[in-house]
Amino acid sequence: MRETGLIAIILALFIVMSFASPYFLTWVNMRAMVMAFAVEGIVVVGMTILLISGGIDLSVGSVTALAMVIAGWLFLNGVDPWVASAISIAACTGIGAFMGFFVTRVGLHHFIVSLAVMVIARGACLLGTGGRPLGLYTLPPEFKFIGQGSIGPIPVVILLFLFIVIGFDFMLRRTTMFRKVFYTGSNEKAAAYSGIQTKKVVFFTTTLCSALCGVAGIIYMARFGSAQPTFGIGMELNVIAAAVIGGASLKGGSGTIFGAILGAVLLSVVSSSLALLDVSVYWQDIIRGSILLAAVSIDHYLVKKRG
Amino acid sequence: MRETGLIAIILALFIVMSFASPYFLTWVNMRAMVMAFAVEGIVVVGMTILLISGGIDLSVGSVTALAMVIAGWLFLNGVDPWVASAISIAACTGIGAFMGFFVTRVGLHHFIVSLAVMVIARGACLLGTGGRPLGLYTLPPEFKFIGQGSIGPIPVVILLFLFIVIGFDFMLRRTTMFRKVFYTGSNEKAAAYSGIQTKKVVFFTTTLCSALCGVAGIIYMARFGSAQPTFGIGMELNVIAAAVIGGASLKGGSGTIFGAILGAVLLSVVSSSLALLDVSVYWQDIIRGSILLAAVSIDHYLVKKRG
Amino acid sequence: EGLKCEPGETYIMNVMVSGHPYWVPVYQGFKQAAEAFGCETVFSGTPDYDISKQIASFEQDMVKQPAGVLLHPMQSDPFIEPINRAIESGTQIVTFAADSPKSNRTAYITSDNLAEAKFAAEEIVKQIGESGEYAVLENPGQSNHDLRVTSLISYMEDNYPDMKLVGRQATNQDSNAAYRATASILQANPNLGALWIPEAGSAEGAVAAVLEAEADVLIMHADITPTTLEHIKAGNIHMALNPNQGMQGFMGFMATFLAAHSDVFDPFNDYKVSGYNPVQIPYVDNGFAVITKENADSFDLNAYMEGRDPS
Amino acid sequence: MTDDPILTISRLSKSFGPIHALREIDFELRKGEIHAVAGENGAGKSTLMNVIDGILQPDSGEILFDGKPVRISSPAMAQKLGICFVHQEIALCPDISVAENIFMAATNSSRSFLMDYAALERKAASILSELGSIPPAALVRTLSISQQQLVEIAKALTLDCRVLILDEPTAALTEKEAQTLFGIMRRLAAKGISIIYISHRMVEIFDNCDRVSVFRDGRYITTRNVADIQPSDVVNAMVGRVIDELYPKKQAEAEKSDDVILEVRNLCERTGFEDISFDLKKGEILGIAGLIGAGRSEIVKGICRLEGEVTGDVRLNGRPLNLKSYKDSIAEGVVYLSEDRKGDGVFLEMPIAANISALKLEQVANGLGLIQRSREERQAKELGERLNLKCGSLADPVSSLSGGNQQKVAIAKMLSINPKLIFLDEPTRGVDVGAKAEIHRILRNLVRTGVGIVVISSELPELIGVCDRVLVIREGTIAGEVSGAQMTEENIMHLASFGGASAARH
Ligand SMILES: Nc1ncnc2c1ncn2[C@@H]1O[C@H](COP(=O)(O)OP(=O)(O)OP(=O)(O)O)[C@@H](O)[C@H]1O
Ligand SMILES: Nc1ncnc2c1ncn2[C@@H]1O[C@H](COP(=O)(O)OP(=O)(O)OP(=O)(O)O)[C@@H](O)[C@H]1O
Ligand SMILES: [Mg+2]
Ligand SMILES: [Mg+2]
Repeated sequence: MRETGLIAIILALFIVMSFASPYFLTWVNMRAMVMAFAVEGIVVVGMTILLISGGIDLSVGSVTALAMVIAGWLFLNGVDPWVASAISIAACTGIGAFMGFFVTRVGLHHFIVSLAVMVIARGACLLGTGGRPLGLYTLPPEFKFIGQGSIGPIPVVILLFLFIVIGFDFMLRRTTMFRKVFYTGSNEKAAAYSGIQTKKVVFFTTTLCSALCGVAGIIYMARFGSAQPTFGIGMELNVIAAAVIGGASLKGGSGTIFGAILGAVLLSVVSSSLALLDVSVYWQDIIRGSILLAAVSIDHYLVKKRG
Repeated sequence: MRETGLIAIILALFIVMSFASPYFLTWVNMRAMVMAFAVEGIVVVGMTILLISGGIDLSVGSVTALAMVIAGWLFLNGVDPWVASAISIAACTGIGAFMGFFVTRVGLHHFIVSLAVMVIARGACLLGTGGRPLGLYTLPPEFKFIGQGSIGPIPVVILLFLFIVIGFDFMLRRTTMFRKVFYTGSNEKAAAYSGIQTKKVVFFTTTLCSALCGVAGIIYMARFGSAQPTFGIGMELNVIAAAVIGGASLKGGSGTIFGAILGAVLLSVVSSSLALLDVSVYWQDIIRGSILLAAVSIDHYLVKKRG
Repeated sequence: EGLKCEPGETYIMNVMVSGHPYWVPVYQGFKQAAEAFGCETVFSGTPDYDISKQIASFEQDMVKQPAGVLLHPMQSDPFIEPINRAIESGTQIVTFAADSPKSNRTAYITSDNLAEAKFAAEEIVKQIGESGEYAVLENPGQSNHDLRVTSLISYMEDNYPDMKLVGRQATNQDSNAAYRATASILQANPNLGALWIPEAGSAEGAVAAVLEAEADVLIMHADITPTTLEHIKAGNIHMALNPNQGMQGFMGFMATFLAAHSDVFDPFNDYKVSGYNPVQIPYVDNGFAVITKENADSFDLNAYMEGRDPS
Repeated sequence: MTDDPILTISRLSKSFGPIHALREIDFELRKGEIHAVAGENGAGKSTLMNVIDGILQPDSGEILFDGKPVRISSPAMAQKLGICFVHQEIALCPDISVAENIFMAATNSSRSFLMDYAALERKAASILSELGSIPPAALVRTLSISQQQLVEIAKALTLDCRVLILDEPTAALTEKEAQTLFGIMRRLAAKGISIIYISHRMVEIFDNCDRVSVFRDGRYITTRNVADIQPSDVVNAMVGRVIDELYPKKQAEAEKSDDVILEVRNLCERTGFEDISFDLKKGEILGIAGLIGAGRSEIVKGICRLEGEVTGDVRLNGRPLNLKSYKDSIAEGVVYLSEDRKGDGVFLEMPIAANISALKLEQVANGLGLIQRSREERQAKELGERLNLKCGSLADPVSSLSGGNQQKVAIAKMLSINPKLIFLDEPTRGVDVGAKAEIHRILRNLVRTGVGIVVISSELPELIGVCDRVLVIREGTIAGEVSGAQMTEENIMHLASFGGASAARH
């Protein structure tokens, strides 16, 4: 399995950390660590699929924020929160379709289209809120439940995350529909020659990624009970990094959701560990970056060695 | 020429703006507009060359900040500012070589290596300054001259910028050394099969990009008389966008410095114009993103039409 | 016995963007107060501008069961539940510089951004007269910066209707963006009299643009950096308003410490039956300093930190 | 075979900017026939096929399929009509398994939701077993070019097609695989499937096809029954003039020399080959033959230090050749023409002139290291003319050239540095008859001036026609050597398949 190296590295980190800090292997700490990346993990799923198809999306942070802002604004203006959420996810899907149009019809590169949309969506967040966070503590408890509730000991957020991750991982590995995503990303021309409508595929993955940002935004809103226009700045790099650490290629054609989530876990464990060990902030970034580089190098070495 | 469309779009913006605001076409405004992107333009040069060779660098913002911090710190510790600057540029070159090593020897992707270095360099900035900006007003006037002085009516910054841009544009078009950068980016395997040591080429372009960040950092330091550890956050997207708008391909093998600088001009003119027209901040991002998208689409259309 | 820490009794200060220099003097105040009571301190939080990460770091702080946390919540509502959970498990929470009013935190220490804005407005009017043009740079989305700008504008509208707001640009603490925006504002408004900037990063770029254009514009800004300090000394910046960070940390510790030692206090109210902490301090203003040419030398953070441990 | 046409094309035109790739073409394909299409490089053959497959849209003209006018807007649509296309340029997904590649179109049109990998691999294995041995689970990235070519063919065979287009499918295949393919073609034709077969090899056309259509400069020239004509008639129609001899005169007895240009001893590579020893003498063209995957390319790349970790002694003109990298090899004047022109032979998106100058930029630069555009263009122009390169402007990207012309660019690049020793791996892959003769003549002339030439080719007639001596490689070792009258297809095939021992028994 491509991911064995990554799993080994994460396990090694866990072992080191459980010696370094008595708090590390506690239930609370584990839950905090998973909660810290679970919602972003949903965006990682969308990004991974998009990367496999040969695209990239820099707008994920802004679009996630916009999802919160749209749903929050609608709710404050009297719309039922579930309806508001549905409208918001639909709007994000529309943004994805908008990007998909520019990529597949106009023929621009994903990078530049999503960069423009990143700026536009951030502007829309500011416009919708006047730059101030929307307080949504009046959200009904059954809605907040999706972000704050637990079923048994497991937070709903984590269940949603697992549901989406496992579902898409399965589909990506096994369904004919998602295999076309691989074909398109691996060699668009070859895919087109086999009758695959590659533009439709790219349009679909672009739209799906934004739609999943919408879902993530709604969960964030339920979790935080607010909508922050500045949410998710810089999220794109984190999300892409997770996918790439997990083996996705920026050239398209390869990647797995399982790997990408492991990438997200790795990044999150490192951040959490540094915080837990009270490492000086002035050293944190240096250590974080170095561990990232080391982990990727080791993983690369292991993958290459296995052939 | 590939750049004709872009020039036309910029000219159109100029014409519209000179009607919209009587202040637009003044010497002072033009100078301010050029000053606003001149130093970043030096980084754009490095990024364009790196993109042509098939690489990318997310660390440019941090490395530029680190250049300021290293030189500033040395200066505050009694080192002659010129010597401090030389050491700082050498250090940035070293960082580039470090990245080049991981890319060419370890075999990692530019994206992930430069992302890690972006984090590490930012951490180094924090460590070197304790997170506090360094005040460097005691820099000797002959040093500040490179950032604040003028020769005749032309600021030194602009002269330096033009010197670097024209120099590298010429070299990229004409020298055998830089031609190999195109070969490598166009088809690395074919380049290797032409006896080009592609790893050396990529190592060189990676190093050059960081070295130019070093130069830019020193000029910024002389210009602002301070070294800010948080300088240049998000700069990478701007810089890559400029290169891509100017026709550089993220797949490598194509791009021109002239085009990339036009891309930077376009982004800068749009920002300046929105400020000059006092457009509401809540609308600015939306307008800026939309103009970017429109400009790239029009340019793409014109290039395609010409064949 | 009395108001003294047990050995190992720890207080944590948790912030977002923990590398930001703003926290440095705050933490010094926090630490100095703690030392006076024999308490231990930890500086914690996330280096990122990311609420999920800050919540995770806050929850990780709780694993260590500190006596109290002085918290700068990146957003108010998302912290309600974590704060309440922390208090239930015996850790006292006080907020500073940003609040979570609907939570059960016992105190809130902050600068009065309205007071800063009002002071700045009065100073501008004093310097350039009751009718003139002024502009602002801003940083939409960051609440304290936002407040400094919007309340200055509405104060002007209410009290000095002849003051005309001619430029309003978002520069997001980026000196190069501020340079560009200021240059354009100066172009479009040759009669510009004053410029109000809610933070120091943008001020650095704005001064460069004003100096280059050789314009006669009064610059005022909030917060301070070594470079703007030098510009104040050189007369390029009229003055800066700097929140009293030391007091913020000092009072922040006091409020947290007192909440954790509330057993010394038996007030005349219902706290015993209702179960809340008796040491409730709804709002503390830590005040601000006005930095001018005359007193500038006292505001060199690097000089202040000489020989002190930042963490 | 009947006389009913399945596909009729009339007055069809297609231009790329100023280049008229097709001008008022007429073409008719009958049910169950194998119809060859011949023409020089750049005649418009691939363009016409791309139009039939819906990859390109014609500027004007009409296509009748089964008697009904159709507009084929995409490969998907072509598939629905039952048109299958094996492309001249290999287009496979490198990161995907062989089995998935083969069934990509089936997966696309499949109505089932889930993939059935086991069934895919099973079916792929059964198709591949007919063509050659390729593991269905392997990633395409790990295959050699010839193996990829087989996968490309397998892909088309899985489809339920009525018209099968094969655009130079045998260019990278050896005799054995080619014969298998012809067998399959005839079987399909007997079932009523119509086949368009494009090739520059006259023998193949005359052995296997029913009719042949000839194109020249984007124009339709003629269609004839193969039975009624001679190969030379086709060539004449293609070129518009008579080509007197396909292969130049071989080395004369008087030209034989004992001077050794290249001496290879005990060359080994851990995974690829072992104990390779041979000499290349002055004045001779040495051929290397073998089956697919025998290791011919690997040996030669090993000598040039392009790939692999090679041990053993190599001497050039008596001096030991201690190369560290291919760069050194070029500096010594030893160059390699790759069999994979798209993958590592040319820079597709760069100008033709810049491609040709890539091996030694110093030749077109002045003392300061500045490239002189005029010199670069002149070099490209001279070599282009020598090789009969058909192109618009030398500043156009190589991707705008026809396959054969791209190959000429790759050859021009090799010749640009006046090398001492050239290894050519499938040098005339996709090159038309006229140009091929020209290339052979150039090789012979180079040999006369003392340049060493080693040719790897899967086309046995070419090896036999051009070389003075042929080494046969089998599973990474030298199975034998033939020269003079011994150089027959049978002998070479036998050595390649069974090795030296059984050949001796022969
Ligand atoms: N994408 C393109 N852009 C510009 N010109 C093209 C393009 N594709 C083909 N051409 C031109 O069209 C003409 C016909 O090319 P085509 O590929 O059909 O030739 P061909 O007969 O298949 O040749 P070959 O035997 O070399 O494969 C050539 O002159 C070629 O340069
Ligand atoms: N990139 C690669 N990765 C893995 N195996 C390879 C690669 N390239 C070639 N091979 C394998 O190496 C063996 C020798 O290949 P080589 O290309 O030298 O053979 P060849 O005799 O030139 O045959 P042909 O080129 O006709 O396939 C083959 O089995 C091939 O599958
Ligand atoms: Mg062709
Ligand atoms: Mg071969």
